Parts: sequence; C-alpha cells; structure tokens
Amino acid sequence: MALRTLIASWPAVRQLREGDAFARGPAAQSPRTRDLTPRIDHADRVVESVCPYCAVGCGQLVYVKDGAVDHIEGDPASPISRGRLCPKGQASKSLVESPLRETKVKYRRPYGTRWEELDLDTAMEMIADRIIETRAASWDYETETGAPANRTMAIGNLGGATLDNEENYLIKKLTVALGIVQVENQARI
Amino acid sequence: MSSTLGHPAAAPDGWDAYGDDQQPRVGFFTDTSVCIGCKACEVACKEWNLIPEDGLSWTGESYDNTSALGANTWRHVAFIEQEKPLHTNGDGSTGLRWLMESDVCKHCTHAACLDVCPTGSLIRTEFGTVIVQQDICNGCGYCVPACPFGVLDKRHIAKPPELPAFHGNEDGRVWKCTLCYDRLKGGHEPACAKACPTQSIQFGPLDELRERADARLAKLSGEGWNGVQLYGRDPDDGVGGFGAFFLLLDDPEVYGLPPDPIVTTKHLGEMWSSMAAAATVLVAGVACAFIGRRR
Amino acid sequence: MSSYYGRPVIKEPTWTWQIPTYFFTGGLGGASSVLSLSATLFGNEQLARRALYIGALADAACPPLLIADLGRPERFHHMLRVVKPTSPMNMGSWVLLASGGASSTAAALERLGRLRPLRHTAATVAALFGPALATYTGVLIADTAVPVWHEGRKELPWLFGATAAASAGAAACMAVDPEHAGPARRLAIGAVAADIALMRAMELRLGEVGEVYRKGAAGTLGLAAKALAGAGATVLAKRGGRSRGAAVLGGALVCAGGLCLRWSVFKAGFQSARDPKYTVGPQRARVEREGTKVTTQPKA
Amino acid sequence: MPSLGASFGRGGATDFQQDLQNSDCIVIMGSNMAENHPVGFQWVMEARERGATVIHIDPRFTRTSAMASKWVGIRAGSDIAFLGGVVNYILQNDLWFEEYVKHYTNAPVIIADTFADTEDLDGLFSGWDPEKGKYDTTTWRYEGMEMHASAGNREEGFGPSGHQAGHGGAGGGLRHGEPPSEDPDLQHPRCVFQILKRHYQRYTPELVADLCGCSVEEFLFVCEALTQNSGRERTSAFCYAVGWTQHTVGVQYIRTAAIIQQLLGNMGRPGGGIVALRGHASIQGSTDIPTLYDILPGYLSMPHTEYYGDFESFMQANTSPTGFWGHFKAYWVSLMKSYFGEHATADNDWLFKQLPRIDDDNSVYFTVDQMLEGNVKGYIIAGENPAVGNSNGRANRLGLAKLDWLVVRDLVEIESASFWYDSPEIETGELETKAIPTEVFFLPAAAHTEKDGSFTNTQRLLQWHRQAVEPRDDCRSDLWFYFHLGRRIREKLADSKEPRDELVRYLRWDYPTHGQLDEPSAEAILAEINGSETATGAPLDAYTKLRDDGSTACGCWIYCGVFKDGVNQAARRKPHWEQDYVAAEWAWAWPANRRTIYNRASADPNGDPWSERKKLVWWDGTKWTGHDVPDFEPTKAPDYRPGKDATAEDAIAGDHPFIMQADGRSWLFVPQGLVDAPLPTHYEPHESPFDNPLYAQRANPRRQQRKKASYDPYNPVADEPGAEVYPYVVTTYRLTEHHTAGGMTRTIPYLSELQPEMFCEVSPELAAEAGLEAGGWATIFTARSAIEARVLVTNRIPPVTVQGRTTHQVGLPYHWGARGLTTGDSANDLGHLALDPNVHIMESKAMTCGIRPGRRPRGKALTEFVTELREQAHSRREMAPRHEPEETRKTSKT
Repeated sequence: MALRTLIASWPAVRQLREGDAFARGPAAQSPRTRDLTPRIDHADRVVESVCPYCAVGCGQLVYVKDGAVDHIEGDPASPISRGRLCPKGQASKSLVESPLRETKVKYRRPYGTRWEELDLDTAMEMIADRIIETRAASWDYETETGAPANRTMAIGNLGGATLDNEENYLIKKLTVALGIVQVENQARI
Repeated sequence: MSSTLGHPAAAPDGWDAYGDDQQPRVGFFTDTSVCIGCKACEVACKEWNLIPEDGLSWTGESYDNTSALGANTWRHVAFIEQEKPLHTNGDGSTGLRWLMESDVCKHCTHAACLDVCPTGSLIRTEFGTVIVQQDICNGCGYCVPACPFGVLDKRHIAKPPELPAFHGNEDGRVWKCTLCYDRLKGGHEPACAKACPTQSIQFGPLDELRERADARLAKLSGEGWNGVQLYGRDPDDGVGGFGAFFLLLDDPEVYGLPPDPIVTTKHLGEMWSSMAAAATVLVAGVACAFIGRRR
Repeated sequence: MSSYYGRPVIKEPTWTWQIPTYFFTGGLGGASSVLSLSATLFGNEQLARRALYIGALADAACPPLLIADLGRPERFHHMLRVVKPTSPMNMGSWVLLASGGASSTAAALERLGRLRPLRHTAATVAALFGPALATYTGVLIADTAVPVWHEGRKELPWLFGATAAASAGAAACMAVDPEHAGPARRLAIGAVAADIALMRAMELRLGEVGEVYRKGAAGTLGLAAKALAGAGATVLAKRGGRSRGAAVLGGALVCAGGLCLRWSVFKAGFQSARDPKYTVGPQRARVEREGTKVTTQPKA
Repeated sequence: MPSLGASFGRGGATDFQQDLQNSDCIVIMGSNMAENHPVGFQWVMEARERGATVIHIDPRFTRTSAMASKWVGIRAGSDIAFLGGVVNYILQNDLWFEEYVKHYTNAPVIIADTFADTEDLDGLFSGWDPEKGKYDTTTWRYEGMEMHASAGNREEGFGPSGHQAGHGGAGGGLRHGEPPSEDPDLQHPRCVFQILKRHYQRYTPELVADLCGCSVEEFLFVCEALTQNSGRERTSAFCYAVGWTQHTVGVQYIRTAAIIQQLLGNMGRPGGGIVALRGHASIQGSTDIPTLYDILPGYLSMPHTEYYGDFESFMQANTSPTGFWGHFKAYWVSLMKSYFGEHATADNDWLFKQLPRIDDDNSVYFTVDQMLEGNVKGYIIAGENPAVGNSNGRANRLGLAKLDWLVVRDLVEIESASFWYDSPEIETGELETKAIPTEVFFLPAAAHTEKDGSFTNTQRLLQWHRQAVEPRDDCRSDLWFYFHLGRRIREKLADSKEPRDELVRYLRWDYPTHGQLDEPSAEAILAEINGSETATGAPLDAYTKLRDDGSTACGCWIYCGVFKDGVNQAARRKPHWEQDYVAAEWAWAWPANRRTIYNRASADPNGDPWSERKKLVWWDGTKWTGHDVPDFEPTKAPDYRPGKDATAEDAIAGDHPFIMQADGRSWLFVPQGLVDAPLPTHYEPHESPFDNPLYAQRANPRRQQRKKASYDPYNPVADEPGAEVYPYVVTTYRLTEHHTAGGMTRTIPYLSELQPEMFCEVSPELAAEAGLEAGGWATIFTARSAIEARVLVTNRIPPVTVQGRTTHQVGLPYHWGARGLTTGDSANDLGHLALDPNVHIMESKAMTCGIRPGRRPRGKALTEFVTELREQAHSRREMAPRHEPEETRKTSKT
C-alpha cells in the first residue's frame, strides 16, 4: 500500500498520469512547493510605521513574528509613498534586526584603553550625577558683563533630526530647566 | 521534431498541464525610461528572499557595483553613461544620458533552464513563471550554461557571512528569481515591483503588460526618445517571448543582454537525430572492424 | 561591437574536472560494450571478454565522477525523479543506469562463469545502450547557450562517438594479445582518422566562434589531442600487430588523445562563454540577416 | 529655514510632495531629489509624464539629471547669480504676474532712504560696520516705520533675528497691517520693485553664463520654461535641499528662489511653491519642536543675554503688533504653563527671570570651539554622528577628546563613540588613547520599530509610528532616556535650595509610564504638545484658542490641533484611494492641517480662483472653502480692510494671504530678520578659485569665520598667491544607497554592497590633468586635511569655464568613516567652519581642494603632508599679500 502511494507520488509516474508529458509542470512539483505560502501571511501582527531614513515620510508596515521584526515593506495606503520604498527604507528590517546593533551599555573610564560592561541603572545614575556636578561647578547666574545668564556653558546636547517629536520635546524641556543652552541637531548640517 | 519536444505553441511549456489550477500568466514589464537607478528592487528582492550579501567590491563601472545577475543577485540595475541625447527631436536635451535598467530573469515562454533540468527541480508554475525548487535541486549546474541570459548560477558560500539572510546550508544549489512565487500564492505582488518608486518595474498579467508596453512605445516614439524599443515583447522571438520583458533605450547588448536569444532546446531534435546517426555509425564502424581479414 | 563593460552575457558552466573525465570514461565504456558484443558475435572470445571488462570498469567509474560534481551529491538520485526527453542529462542518466548496470552484471557473471544466458542478455543490453552512452554527451553540451558548443551541435555527437570508438579500440589493443586485437586496432586507427577529420571540419564550420579552439587551453589541448591520437594510431598501424609493447604504447597514446580532446572541447566552451563577442557577434549577425526580434515600431 | 520664513512667514516647505504632480515646470536645484528622496521623486515623474518640464541645475549630472527634461551644469556656489539672472529676465521682459505681485507681495512698499544697495556700495549693503563685521539692518527698514522702543539688538534689527524672524516673527514696528508708504504703481525709485530691478540689472544672461559656467542658451531655456509655465493657468515649483543651505550665503540662495516664485505668482497655488527636501526623518520636527539653541517650540525666541532683560521688553520685542505673531504672548505663556504648570504665574512673569539666556551664537560649531578651549565638560549625543557628519571632522574629534564625559546614544557603535581608540587622529598620533580623559558612556538606543512616536516629514506632516516589538537588553528609546534622566535629577535636587535648581524642581515631569521598562507614554507627551485648558485639561483644537492669561497650556503652538478632540490626529491612516489627492485625512500637517500653506493666494484678490485649472481654495461669498484647509480666517472677506487700530490678524487685509507677516504680504525685500542682506546678491563661496565679477566684495562679508583658530585654516582663494595649491572646486553629496554619515547604512550588508567604497567623481579632463587613473586611488586635500578615495572618471562632472578660465570640480560622497561593513575616509574632514550667519551652517557644498594620484600618506606622514602644503600656500600668500585685502577692497563697477 505504502509502496503504491510511493510509486504514485513518483514524478516519473505522475508525468504520465497528469498529462505533463515532459515533466515541466505539476508533475515535477514537490510537496514543499505545492504548500508554499508567503511568510507575511503568518505574521503575529502587522504594525503601522514610518520610514526612519529621509524626510519623505514613506509609510511602512512592520510584520512581527515571535516578538521580532520578520519583515518590513511599504504601506500601500500612504498618499505620499503609495507602498513604495527606496533601497534604504527597504532595508529597514536589516537595520532594526542587524547583528551589529549594540544591545548592552558600554563604558570607557577616563584614560581607559578598552570598553567595560556597566549595568544600565548604574550608567543612568552616573550620568545624572555627572550632569548635576558639572552644572553646579560651571553655573553662571550672570555673564561677565553682568547680564542675566542662568545657564551652564559646560554641557551640550546634540541630535534630534532622527528622533521623534516627543523625544525632542522632552530634550528641550529638560535642558531649558537645567540651563543647558548648547542644544543642537542636524539642522546645522 | 522540436515541436514534439514541447515547444508547440506560444503557451509556456508545462503551463497547460495545471488544468483547473492554472492561473493567468503574470510577469514584469520593466520600463527603463523611468528607472532612476535607486536599486530598491535589488534590496527589496534580497530582503524578501533572504539572499546572502554578494561581496563588497567596488567596480568603478558607473554606479553599478552589482555587475550581473547570479545566484545571489536576482535583480541587477545596469548603469550606462553615454554621450548621446535622450531625445532625437532636438528639444535641447543635453548630449549626455545615463541609462539605467533593472535586469531580472526573463521567465521565458520556452525556457532552456526548465527544459534541460534533469531532476524536475526547475518547473513552470501555475502562473506561467519558472522557478527552481530548492528541495529538489541537486546542483548539477546544467541550467547555468543553458540560459541564454546568464541568469542562473550555483551559490557558493565560501565562508558563511556573519550577517543575516543566510539561513542554513544553502550552498551548492542553483538560484534565480522566482517572481516571488510564494508572494504570488498569497496574492501579493513581487517585492521588487512593489518597492519600485517610479513604477519602472510593473507587475501584472502578461497580456495587460504587453498592451501597456505597446502604448508606452507609441508615446515615447512620438516624443522622439532615442533608440526606444521593446525587448522580449515579441512572442515570435527565439524564446517565444519573455514573461519579464523590457523597454530599452539602446540595443540589448549595450545593457549586457543578448540581441537575439534562442532557447537552446530549439535545436534539440536535430541534435538527437544526429546523435542517433552517430550511434548507428559507431555500431557499423565497430562491425566493419571485424569484417575483412580474420586472425 | 558594444558590450556591458566587457562582461559575459551568459554564465560559464560550473562543471569541474570530473565532467570531461566522465565524457571520456562514458565514451570508453559505451563503445567497449559494443566492441565486446561484436567480438562475441564474430567469435573473438578474448577480445569479447577483455572489452567487456574494460567497458564495465569504465561504466563503473562514471557515477562517482558525476556525483562528485554535484552541488548536493546526496541528491544524486533526483536525476531519476523524471523522464525528460528535453534534458540530455536526464536521458543520459537513464542510459548510464541501463548500460552501466548491464555491463557490470555481464562482467560479474563472466568473471564467475555462471548463468551464461543472462550474461549474454546483459551484454546485449549494455551494447544496445552503449552507442547512446558514447555519443549523448555531445548533445549534452551542445544543448547549452555556450556558443562554441551550441554551434557545434551537428558535429559534437559524431566527434564524441568517434573518440569513444578510438578509445575503446585503443584500450582493447592494450589489453588483448596482438593476434586477437586486429578489429580493435582497425577500430582505433579508423576512429582516430575520423576523429581528427571531424575536429577539423567543426572548427572550419564554426568560423569566428571556432577560433577558441586555437586559443588558450582549448588550443593547446586540441593540438595535444591530435598529436597523441595521431601518433598512437601510427604506432598501432606500424607495429601494433606484432609487438605487445607497441600496442600498449599506441593504445595509451590514443586514449590520452581522446581524453585531451574532451578537455579541449570542455575548455573551449568556457572560453567562448567568457567573451561576450562570441555570444553577441553571431546573434547580431543573425539579426542583420534575418531581421530583429525587438519591437521598435509601435503597432498601428 | 529662515529664508522661507522671512519671505512668507513660515519656515517650512510651502507645498506637499504629492502636489508636484500638478506642476507644469519643476526646477530642482541644490537638490539631487531622485537620489536622496527617490520615493518623493515619483511625483516629479508623474508631472513629467503629464508633460511638465523638469529641469535639474547642478554641478553634477546625477540620477536626477538623467530623469530631467533638461540638465544645466553650473559651477558649485554660483546659484544666486543664476537665479538672480532669472529675476532680471522676468523684470526686464515684463513677465511678472502683475496682479499677484501688486497685491500679495511687498513690491509697492517704499524703503527708507537710509538704505543703500550693493550696486551703490560695491558689494555691501548700507549699515555695514567693518569693526563689528555686522550690519545695522535698521537702515533697510520700511520708510516711516517707527523704531522699536525697547533697547535691544538694534544692530541686527529690533525684532528677533534667526529662527523666529525666520518664521515671520520679524514684523515689529508696523502700527497696523499697512506699511506707511507705498506706491501702487511701483514707480517710486525707492519702492521695493524698483530697488529689485536695479539690484539685478547686471545679472544678464551673458554674466550668468560667464559666472556659472553654463551657456546663454541653457540659461534662457530655464528662464523661458519658468515664465511660460507660470501665470493664471500654469504653475511652476522649486525643489531644493542642502545643496542650497550648506553655503556661507545659504539663506540667500533660497531667498532668490522665493523672489522668483513671488514675481511669477507661484506661491500658495497647486503645483507651485518651494519644496524644501529635508534629509532626516524628523529634521522639520526637530526645528518645529527644536533641539536648537536659539528657539523654543513653535519658533519662539530664546531669551538673550544682552537684549530685553525684563519680561515686558522681551514680549514687546517679539510680539509683532500685526499678523498672527501678534499673539506671541499667548504662545509663550501657554508654553511656560506646559513646561512648569502651576509654578508659572503672571506674578512671577511666568518664570521669565529664571530662564537660561543665549548668546548670538551657541550653535554646534561654537560648542566645538568651546570644547577645544576646554570650556565644555559634558556632552550628550543622541542619534547624530559629528565625528563623521560634521564639517572639519578633525576639530570635532579633537573636541570630543577634551571632554570630561560623553554620552552617546545610537543603534550601533558610531565613530563619535569610538574616537578614543580608532579615530584618524589616533593613527596620526595627534591623540593617544591613554592620554584621553574623556569618560564615555555608550547607551544602545531603540529603533523606530521599538517605540511609539511621531516624525514630522519634509512637508510639515506629523506621522505616527507605532511600537512593533520590545527593545532588547539595554536598548531604550530616547524618550525613556531623557524622561528617566530628568526623573533621577529631579529626585536628587528635590530638596535643593539653590536658585539654579528652581526650574528643575518646577518642571512638569509627571508622564504616565507603561510596561516592564517604564516607557513613558509618547501619546501623553503629544497631548501636552497639542495643549489643553489648564483648568479642565480639555484638549485644544486650534492655536487660535491659546490665551496669554495662563488659562491654556501648549507645548508647541503650531502643533496645536494634532490631538484635537483627544484623538491622535498624526496616527490617522485613511488610505489615499478613499480621499482626494490632498489626502487631508492622512496624518496631520502643521499649521491647522493645511497641506499647501498661503493657499489664500491660489485665489485672486476678489477670492475667485486664478483659473479653473489651478483652483485650490476660494471665497464662496460667505466663507473660504476648497480642497485644502484655507490658510486664512474662514470668514474674513476679500474686501476686508483693517481699521486704524486693528492689531494681530485683524490688521491683515482680506487680500493679503501671508497671515504670519506683519503686513500680510510675502517679502521680495526683507527689511528685517536676516542679518546679511535684504536682497540676495551673488557672493563667491568662502573658498573659491574666482573673484566676484560683480563687486569688489568677493564673499559674504557677514559670514562667520574662525580666522584665528589654528584648527580651522582656510585655503587661499581666487588669484591670491598660494591658491594654486588648491585649484579645484569640491562639493560633497549623498548617494541613494547610503544615509548621511552612514551609521544607519554602512552597517547593512544589502546597502554596503551597492556602494562599497569611498570614491571621488572627476572628469576625464581632470583625470588627465592630475594624472588620475580610473579605478585607482586619489588623494584630495585642503588646508584642513587630506583624504583618499577611489577614482570614478565620468563625463557627469564636466569642467566649467568661468571668466575665461576653465576649472574642474571634484565630487565627494560623505558617507564613509572608520567603522561598519564598508569603511573609508570621511569627506567632511576636508571641510571648514566658515558659516552662514543666519543659521550657522557650514559651506560644504562649495570649497576648493587639490587632488593627486595615489593613496594618502599614513600616520604621522599625513599630518606632515597636509601641513607642508598648507604652509607652502599660506607663506606664498603672506609673502605677496593682495594689495587690497577683501574687507577694504573697492573696484570700479564693470
């Protein structure tokens, strides 16, 4: 019985049975080929997103499988991009899932010659302390000429054009309160 | 005899055998007159099909660092810098033009790779396209020199790249464009066509694409585009027409394409007969060797 | 003639050394089976037996060679998934299966001296498929886009058949006492003559594409093939009938020539695939002759 | 960009990308749109397919040129001359849109007699102070416009300068919407129109051809295409990018295009306008809600150390009595309420006294100076890579090496984080790892798929992206980082009695968090940005609802409405096939979801569309209506005329479409707000091989230079002795396959393989002259540094003949650095720090360089190589100084 099905499944037999004389079609098809489906059809969820590269603002659909980004492609609904993406946008999945991405805090002590490990909480604590100390040590209530200053010129913050509006909002809000005026981003480049 | 070898009509070989499962034949119309050479198609293809990175070598050949189709390149954008005007109607366009063309497997109506494949790994799908079944291919390599366009190649992974898109032991087999067979089955258009920012790559039922191409040719000829021509649109050409055909702005060979490709099996009939003759003569020859003086 | 940065239009074959070697062993095996059966029919026992062994050995060498060349050797049996007349390689696999299987059966029974009728049937089967095995490889390579192979499709089966015959004859000369080797010797000498003639004819007919046979490795191997086979044939003709030593030498030379010829043809294919002019040139010429297949005029 | 704002009132692209399909002529200049905005470029292709003329004007024949109907090759840095020529062509041939210009622009306004033009002063405008190196811009004011009462930055205009000015906030001084003296017939010699005519009269086709290195025919082709495709029935659009901004006169480049678009009547109309193409996902957003030193959200000026010490004079200085900047105080107070909540009250002037003050320039390159001086101790970098992306990379890296501590947040370890062990200066021995004091914290960031948030794209559109997956390990969003950093600092300073810590304690910092990582809610922050009634917390739906009494809070007044009805409008994703081409229900655009701003100008003064073909919004007899949200008060009739004492928007007449401007008109002539010129005039780049054929004044006199800085030396220029060491023009650019400094692309195999090596583009002529071998290596050098690149010989960057002299141009992509899958030298290392004075942007699009075959020297030898050439060049210049140094030189007009 099993032998018969085995023989029946032999393409050389099927090509006669299925009228595919030269075995260039269905007869030579493997089960895997027959049952193939696109992996995006098995995504756990599809998430609406926007391309992170240039400012055209192409719509993206992010396909998530088992907690990881499985695939990213253009969102056809977008009136700007109409589902299309450039090579960079198209490579977004490789960007977010890249093995080159750092996932751990790295710390280089003054005059150090190598990276060291540091846990995130400690790092945050240290950074907060650095800001408070530097700020206290460098605070100007006034300029040399006696004009009001209320600032520290010893701390700066750079970046923003690749961040979200909400993130930029918090940066500006916090730095204003801290008296950090040297806040800049890619708008200058 | 060649017709009995399976190139009966303009229909793609093997396609009819699908009977009720048969789908409309689909393909690509790649219109180079709107190609901006962004290579989104190359990346989209690799992202979807998880194709390994193909080496980081700079060629100095305009902006083309991909160079050719192969096992790890299923879309290849060619760049040709020319001292030729884009238009011939003297509209004052500069005497300089930069041709860009996204090349791909032609999914021939009469496909040599499909014909010569000894294992049935290469098949015609219900959509009239040609694919390599990776669970079947045993890497005999016959399809590689059989393709008149140099599309297929064997994948050799010297050292597994440390970066993604390389899953399991994929070396030794032959790879090429599948026209995103899996996506088609799910009702999605191929990745490259979906990505193309300017619709230089158009996907659809072949009949429709041919009509669109004819209209396009008429428009561009009217506008006096220099050297505009449809390549692979003619069902009477040497491979019975391409499933993925092109609008070019110069001779095919300028883009690295054969000017008059012919499916190798077109002459298989005469080859078999000349073999039969040779075999017979061999027997006769041997026999002759015995006739005559005997010891 | 314009090209894309001088890059090839088609791909070079991925085949390595096993393939031309197989062309030789397959040819030798196929032709030997024929020689063996003929010898039996003409009552040349020794020649029949020795040729049978030679054929069986040569056939036995084929599968390992072919499997070794596969990218996925463990899937060699996929060759027998389908029966595909459009695929010379698939046809060849079936032929090799039949002919090789038969010749080794026959040889085994011969060795054991048992089941004579079956031995004879097997030998006959081997001899029936032998000629195909000896010549189909010509079709195999002709059925590609490689210009020098595809354009040589008329001659290649003949050429490979002749080479096969020459090798079979020559191999037999080496294995058989001169007094029984007459037919083998005549076969070898005649086949070498045919071989060289066919080679020349093909080169001439191929025109520009044929020039690869005069260039590089293909050229060198081609010359070697003619020289070796020619020399071998001469030795066999002059002294092969009398001296066993001469027979061995001449036979060896002819076989070596046969091997070189396969390699020459093999290399020529790579050379003609590598240079776009061999692909584009003839096609462009055909376009000039028969008109273009691209569509330049919009439909009315 | 202030230039757009100064001309029209808002510093954003005036149109949306999809609308380019309606253009009849598109001029792409200072942009390589097809390569750097490929998906946006589909709309240019749509236009081309519909028969529009697409023109690309650029030193290089790029993938954009390949798609254009016409490419015009010009010398890098000569754009103002070209565009000025177009202005002259329009005026000389009377091809301007008369009704539009007379009603909608300030062409009729008469300028004070204190104004003198570059034509009169040989390249300087009136008010130039050689000592201070600044203009007294009050000499450029409208005639009869009263001076501002308060003390302040009189020199550069009593109004705000820089960004707020750049957003129309520079209208101070007008009593009501109408300028004191006008000539409706445009005949008065001192009316803007006549000044304009005189200013550009020498910008003839011949001069343009000779200065830009194009042909007269090519120039005229552009003029004819533009003028024939403008008017009632047709519109033309301009697209630009950093090819215009990265110059010492960058702002004025864009101003010139603005003048053309005003004269041709293309602003506020379908298929018209000026499309600014930004290079980063949210660079528009990071200016609207700025991470910039000189402004607060919504382009409100930061308080200044020197000017407007007290709240009242600050309000007075920044409040334009007329136009929508008349509500400055409402915007300001609402921001302070969202920053400091109940702590900000009328009694404490909304905490004005405690706010930090800025100087004229605290921009990024100022900070680099300060680092090198040792004055900056700590630096936080989030999603930027100055070690590669900033001009004069060496100065930037040496600066980082002087810090006490540095925080770098990125997806991968970028050059700015690794400088202490692998920067070029380590190779040359200028830096030694063991000797670098900087403490470096590298914190891995979350990607766009790992957080909620909104980007503001190039067309002012806020688009929401949703979190798809959780960030791994230590990866965190910047929202998380800054929120929890602030939280920790506030906890540590909670009990501080120090006055300096007051604002920290007053800060409203109570955002809801969720998940295991305590991720703050981005939507809650967007809601704060949108604003609400302080009493009820009810979300506001328009900035017109903002009040100056503290009853409203708003984090960014121009974004007010993005959370209308408590709904995240930026997250709207109604498919385009379910709406018209404007797609008003896809995401949300500032201001007020308008897609084409100034669209009142798409109708004639009476409110009727200029033509059926180009109708967008119109007056239906009772209200403004149309395809887009009208950029005008909905019920203000076209015949409305302001009363004598009308203020704010009430002072804007019904036929004045530019409601942010104090006089409701677009500005051909900018009387205040820009520090370097009221009218664009051609200046040579800071470094160029040529003198200025128009004036003795070679380059922008107001440009920022670092003459004394040893780390920012300049090449000798023009015919100065020593200039021959750096004889060629060099320009930097981007490739489709990579992104800016490469941190997001050099790390991706699929992109790296497409452009795997740093290269330079040179013409066959230059290759022959310099002995460069195609496919080989070349060393490109300036006074700052030398880099190596593979040689790509191409006809796409042809030599140009200027003033009878043929010069060559070198093209350099700037994506490479020391790290990633593909590495190479960084083009920005060649750059200098001479800046545009309005926006402090460096001039990386037109410099001079030398080029030699072969790879650059390694290690110490590199420094020696650069120094030797520089000293050679500089000593020649010193030994034979030009008889007339630039500042004092005067030549007779040609």
